[in-house]
Amino acid sequence: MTNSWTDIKNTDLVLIMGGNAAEAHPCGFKWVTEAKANRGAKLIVVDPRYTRSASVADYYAPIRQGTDIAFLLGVIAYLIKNDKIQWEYTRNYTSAPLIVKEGFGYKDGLFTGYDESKRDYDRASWDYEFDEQGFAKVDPTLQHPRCVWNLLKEHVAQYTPETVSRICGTPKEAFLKIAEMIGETSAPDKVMTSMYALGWTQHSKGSQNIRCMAMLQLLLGNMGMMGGGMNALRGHSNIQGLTDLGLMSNLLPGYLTLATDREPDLETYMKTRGFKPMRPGQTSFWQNYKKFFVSFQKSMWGAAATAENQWGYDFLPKLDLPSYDVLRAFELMHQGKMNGYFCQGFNPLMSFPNKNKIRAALGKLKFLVVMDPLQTETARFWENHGEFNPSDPSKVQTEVFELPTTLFAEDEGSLTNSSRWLQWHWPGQDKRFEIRSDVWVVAQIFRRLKALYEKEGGAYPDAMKALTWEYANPDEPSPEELAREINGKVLEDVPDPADPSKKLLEKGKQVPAFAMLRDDGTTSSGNWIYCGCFTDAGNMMARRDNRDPSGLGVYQNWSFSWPANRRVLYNRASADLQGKPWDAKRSPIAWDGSKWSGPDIPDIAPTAKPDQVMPFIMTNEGVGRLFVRNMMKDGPFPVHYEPFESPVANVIAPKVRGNPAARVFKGDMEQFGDAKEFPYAAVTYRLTEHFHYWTKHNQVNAVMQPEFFVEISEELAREKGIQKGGWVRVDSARGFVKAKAVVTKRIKPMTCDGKTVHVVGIPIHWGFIGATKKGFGANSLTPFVGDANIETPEFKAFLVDIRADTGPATS
Amino acid sequence: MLKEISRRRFLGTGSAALAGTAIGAFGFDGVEDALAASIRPFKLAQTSETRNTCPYCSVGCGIIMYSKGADKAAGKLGTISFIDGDPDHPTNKGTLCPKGSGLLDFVNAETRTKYPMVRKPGSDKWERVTWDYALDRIARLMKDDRDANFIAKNQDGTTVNRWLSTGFLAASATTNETAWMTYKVVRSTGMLVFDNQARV
Amino acid sequence: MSPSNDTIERHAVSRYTTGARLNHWVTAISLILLALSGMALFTPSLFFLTGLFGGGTLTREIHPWIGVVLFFSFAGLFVRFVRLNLWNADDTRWMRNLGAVMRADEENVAEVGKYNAGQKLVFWGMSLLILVLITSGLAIWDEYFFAYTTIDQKRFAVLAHALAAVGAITIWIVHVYAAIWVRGTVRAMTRGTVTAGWAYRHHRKWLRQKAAEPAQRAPGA
Amino acid sequence: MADIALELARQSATAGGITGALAPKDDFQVSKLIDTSKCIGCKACQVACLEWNDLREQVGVNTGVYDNPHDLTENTWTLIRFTEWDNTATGRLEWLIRKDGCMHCADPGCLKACPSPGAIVQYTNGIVDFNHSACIGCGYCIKGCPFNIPRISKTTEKAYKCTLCVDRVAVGQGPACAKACPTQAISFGTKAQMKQLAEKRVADLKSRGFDQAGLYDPPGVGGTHVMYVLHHNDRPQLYASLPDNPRISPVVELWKGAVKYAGIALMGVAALTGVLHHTVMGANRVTARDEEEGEKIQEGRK
Repeated sequence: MTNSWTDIKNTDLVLIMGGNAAEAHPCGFKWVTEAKANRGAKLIVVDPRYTRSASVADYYAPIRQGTDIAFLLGVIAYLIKNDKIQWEYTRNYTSAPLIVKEGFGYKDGLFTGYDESKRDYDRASWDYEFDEQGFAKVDPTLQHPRCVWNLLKEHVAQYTPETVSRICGTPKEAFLKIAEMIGETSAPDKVMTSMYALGWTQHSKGSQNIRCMAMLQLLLGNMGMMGGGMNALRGHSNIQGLTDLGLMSNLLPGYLTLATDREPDLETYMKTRGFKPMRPGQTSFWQNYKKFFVSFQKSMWGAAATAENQWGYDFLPKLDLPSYDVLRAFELMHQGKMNGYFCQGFNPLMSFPNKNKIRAALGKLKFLVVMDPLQTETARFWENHGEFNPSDPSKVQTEVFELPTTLFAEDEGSLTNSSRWLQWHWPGQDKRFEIRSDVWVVAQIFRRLKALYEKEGGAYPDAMKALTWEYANPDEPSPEELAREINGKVLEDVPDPADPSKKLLEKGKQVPAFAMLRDDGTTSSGNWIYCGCFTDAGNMMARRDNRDPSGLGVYQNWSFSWPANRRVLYNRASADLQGKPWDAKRSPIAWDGSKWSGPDIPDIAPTAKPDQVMPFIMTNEGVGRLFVRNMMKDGPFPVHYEPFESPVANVIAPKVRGNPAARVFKGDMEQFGDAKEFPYAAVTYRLTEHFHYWTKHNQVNAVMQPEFFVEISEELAREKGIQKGGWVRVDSARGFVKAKAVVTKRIKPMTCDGKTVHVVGIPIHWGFIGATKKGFGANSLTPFVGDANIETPEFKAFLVDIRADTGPATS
Repeated sequence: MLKEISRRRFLGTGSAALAGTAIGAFGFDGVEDALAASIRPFKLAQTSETRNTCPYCSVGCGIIMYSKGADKAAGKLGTISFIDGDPDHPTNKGTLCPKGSGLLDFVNAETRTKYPMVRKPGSDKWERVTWDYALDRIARLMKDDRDANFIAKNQDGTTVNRWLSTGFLAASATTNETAWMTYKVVRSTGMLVFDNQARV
Repeated sequence: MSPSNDTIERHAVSRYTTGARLNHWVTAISLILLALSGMALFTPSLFFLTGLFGGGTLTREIHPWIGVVLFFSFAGLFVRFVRLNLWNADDTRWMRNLGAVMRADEENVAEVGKYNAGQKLVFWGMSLLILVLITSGLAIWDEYFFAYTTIDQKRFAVLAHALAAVGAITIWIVHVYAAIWVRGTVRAMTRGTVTAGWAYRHHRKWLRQKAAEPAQRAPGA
Repeated sequence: MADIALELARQSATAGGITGALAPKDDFQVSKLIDTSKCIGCKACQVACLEWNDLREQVGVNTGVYDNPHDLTENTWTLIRFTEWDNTATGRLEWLIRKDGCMHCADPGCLKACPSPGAIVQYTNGIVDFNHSACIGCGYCIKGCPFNIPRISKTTEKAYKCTLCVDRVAVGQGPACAKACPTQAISFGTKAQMKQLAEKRVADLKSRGFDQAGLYDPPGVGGTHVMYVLHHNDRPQLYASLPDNPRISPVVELWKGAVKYAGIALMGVAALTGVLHHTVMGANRVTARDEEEGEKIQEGRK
């Protein structure tokens, strides 16, 4: 989230699209109801299903899953046509005036540079025109035919209300009504917030869904505003934290990236990570990259990371492929190329697409280690549960370990919520049975592995030996020790350049803020964006001062919000070129003539002059990007692509199937179904009564939603002779499920490109272990393909067939 | 660390402070004793309170866990008897959704793991093992695989120091501190097949 | 000169067999228990009566079972006596002279058979009300039959049950009072016989019929 | 909600019937306000109720709807009921969601119907509660209730329903469901406060086009201590059959009123008539002549 949960109360309009906040985040959704009750804010919900969010919305419109980009580009086209643009913001704070170089083009759904055999683009033409000093050229009048503004205008022109309706199945009047409501927030003192979640990410073009909305928010001047922003409602309690800490194949903590094979040394590595400003006088904050990288390396390897060995550059592995994400992991496993796998609090058998493939893949491992407080299906993939899990244990040669770990109630530490708040918690109960903390288990595995290497020698033990391990109890480091390490400390005295008799930084102290991090090895920090969370003033994450003097939901002294305890990202954009707030009543910061101040921490240098330094300091341009140069694999502008499994052909580019730049593994392409065999558009989702595959273990939650079901319209039920509460069988090209039928008015057939499209809703949550009735798992059906940029599986749009059934065979 | 918080939220204004079971102080005039006894004594009396965060979604609601039998001096935290929302928390203001409201059932789920278990190749059952056995065996399996498949240099001779045949899926609800510990260990072995639950 | 007791006993007329008497007393006891337990649940001022049954819960549990006993027991009486309780012209005449009957001046009232119109009314009244009671009782016997009726039906049932119970108890009062007032009646249900004089005075036609029966014998003779 | 003391207003089946009255002003009565326009049907209230009251419900099945369990039970004291309604006037679908449970009537039908002294009590603050040590499990409360709320347990054979968390209110806290409710669709305070809050909510709903929005505080039962804000207050029936104009059934009123008094009177009169009759007339005795005449007939002499 660019903003925070409590900030939603400041909004004028909430757009819930690509998510279902009322069901998935009820206590966060509270702030929507607050905005409605106290500010008279309006709520719009756009979703294939009339959800519980829709039940309290002022306006609901249906949309066929996987067509959000068409809808949003249609809204952008509407805003341009009807002059509903926050002009001062767009001209100055976005890349609208930047000029794109000649040779860039777009035709029939493809940008220049596409190579069909590689399913990839050569992105060289997606760039600006630069002047002699290396700065991008601009046309402040927005007249240049190749300025971003005009390219955008041209790009969105084909998404007329009629075309939107034809693609999305949203009635034209409904689309126009929503576009009009959204357009009202182009007034400088009106804001809209976007609340989305996996309804936008779990598509083969998920990143572009979100990008499209971000562009829309920029044009409306809603980024950086209180009550505005792009609010990604993260799914799990600390998935923000695990991502911040870089627990992904290609990341280092704080969104630094791992080196690739093409970067044999630090110098080469830094070449692509210099981030020089592309406009004069702009911040381009990533210029500090090396400080964060070196400080990270010092945290990892301590004294072993020296200037001579490029700060331990080779201790880290290098990537030969863009990523080893979960889809690739299970593809490799399925090919028999992996031997061992660890699942820490994670249940891939139920969570990843194409359950049959996942089960087969796990069966090819030599060993599987599951660390979990609950008995997961993954740990039991080899068990036979009849139709629910048709394994033959005698044929599965995997050695499986199930290690009991603590859960929240027995555990201490911090979790980072969607608002980017790091909140500390304490245990309330002793560990029972032989349950151990994850820290203990991981430390034990490491220490035993390291001991084996010390005893026997073996492949490259150097990094393991160099790894810092300065804990009072090396067998179980304490949460506080680890938190201090994440924050970072001063390793050597640093004299004050202004007065060498004074020390700028004193050895042994905690680093107070990431601005103090250095690239000369004198500071360490496990994660630069968390720097400031545990300083010499104490554990900032444990702060519990809930006063809010501004009344704007800032809560400055509650826990610690990364970065730098900032609550609203890009908050500099909430004021105009003179530094005057667009809306004085909802102002996070303002320019007082010499510096920025206000209830929030400025997201800019405190003395950066408002008419000179533009607000989006993390970009090289200093402004919000309406056009991306080469950071997106599938295009500098979003394009409507159908899901890989779609009931209709792509109206704007009939020859393109799915996202042309999305990675598809061999064998998975053949497992895509077509609309002839599988005529119905399916979508998976959460229900408010359950959390993922966890609460099915809880008796009380099992009572609230006891049994796996699918939802269909009354029309489809009639057509297929399906009874409310009766059994149905749902088939996809990859598998089948049997479920109870919820027949509802809340799903209605849509008309897309002249064709009736029926939606089949398939909630997740049920498995073959726990307190609920046994269920199949929605991932029995879903396709094994991910987003082109970050490989999030396409769970939200695929094809199925459905028919009445007699229920699961009892085994 | 046990956080004991005063019960300042117990009462509305104008009421006397309450400690332990003090139902009698609450104006039961005119109610026969038997009837007063029929109202259940306030069940959170005599519990200790600990602040925590709901482990489910990313709203990060504050919760209070009420434990019985805590003994600070003996280092005992006791057993949690009730969990509800933390009224001091700015986001949830004491409220909790149906998942958060049922957290006690999560803590006490029948299907929680309790002991280290192993399932041997081809077997159709779990066997309970000691932690030492499990951890040593895992370390051995890791080392054998790593020694056999570790790639120190790629075909071009570039040092790459990667290990691709074993992978690690990190959690979505463990603490940042656990995540950091995990990060350090996983990366130091050269593992690249490393991901978390951000996408599902 | 009055007849000696011996003489009277020698001339006692058999009115009820042992079976009939047992049947009657089972019914009577059930009815009394039902009245007591029912009244306890009917009006708070009599709730103390639940003490007789071991408390409110037991009262609530026992009451319907006694009702079942009463129903079958009364059904026995009904089968036994239904023919004798059919209405006839004598009854109409008897009813017309009800005033005289109440003044104990039965000489001028037409002779009646085994049952007079009043007794027949008690019989039919009880039959009808017990039918109402058992039906409505089942409808509100929630322990076993909750699912078979709607709440609205239960509300009518509980009202009907109360009304029928009031009726039944009133009839029972009349029945008991009549038995007490008309001396010599109670022994019909204790010993099974009445004196010839009682029969002569109250059920002369019945006495004549008995006399005419060939196998008539005085009990104990 | 200061100074809301728990004092008894009424007890069921107590000699003299009603012994007291509710606190005179709304300021001294508590109330729960359920705003259906804010409710998202998440069932947090159901879970919070089960957890606070240490209740355990059985895991059921799906019957084609979201309502789970399918009805109130002795353990489920509150239940979210869903209604899908095509609003023909606007042409839009509405998903009406109502939290069902005891309404805590000012004139409680259950209390009126209950035969066991003190098994049902009403406090002056308006809370109607069941006292299980006195409950005999007769189910009369079910017949008395205009909202179909109480349920008898098969195991304990006693009646159960929402207590308005009287144990929490007794220590100055609101009910568990109101505490949990994520969107604060459930509020708790004095009845006066809740009416005020409702007014604000109704105004907001009217501004959003719900002309018939209003407060459901049915006068037929003297008002309730659980009130609803409804978008369609003109049609409460839409909300999973919420009664349009609830009142204690006239049948129950008759049963617990006229019939009770008239019945006792009738039985009394009958008994008294007997006594009087006997006093005036004396016993109806068989005379010696009767015996002689009888014997004569017996012996065939006549």
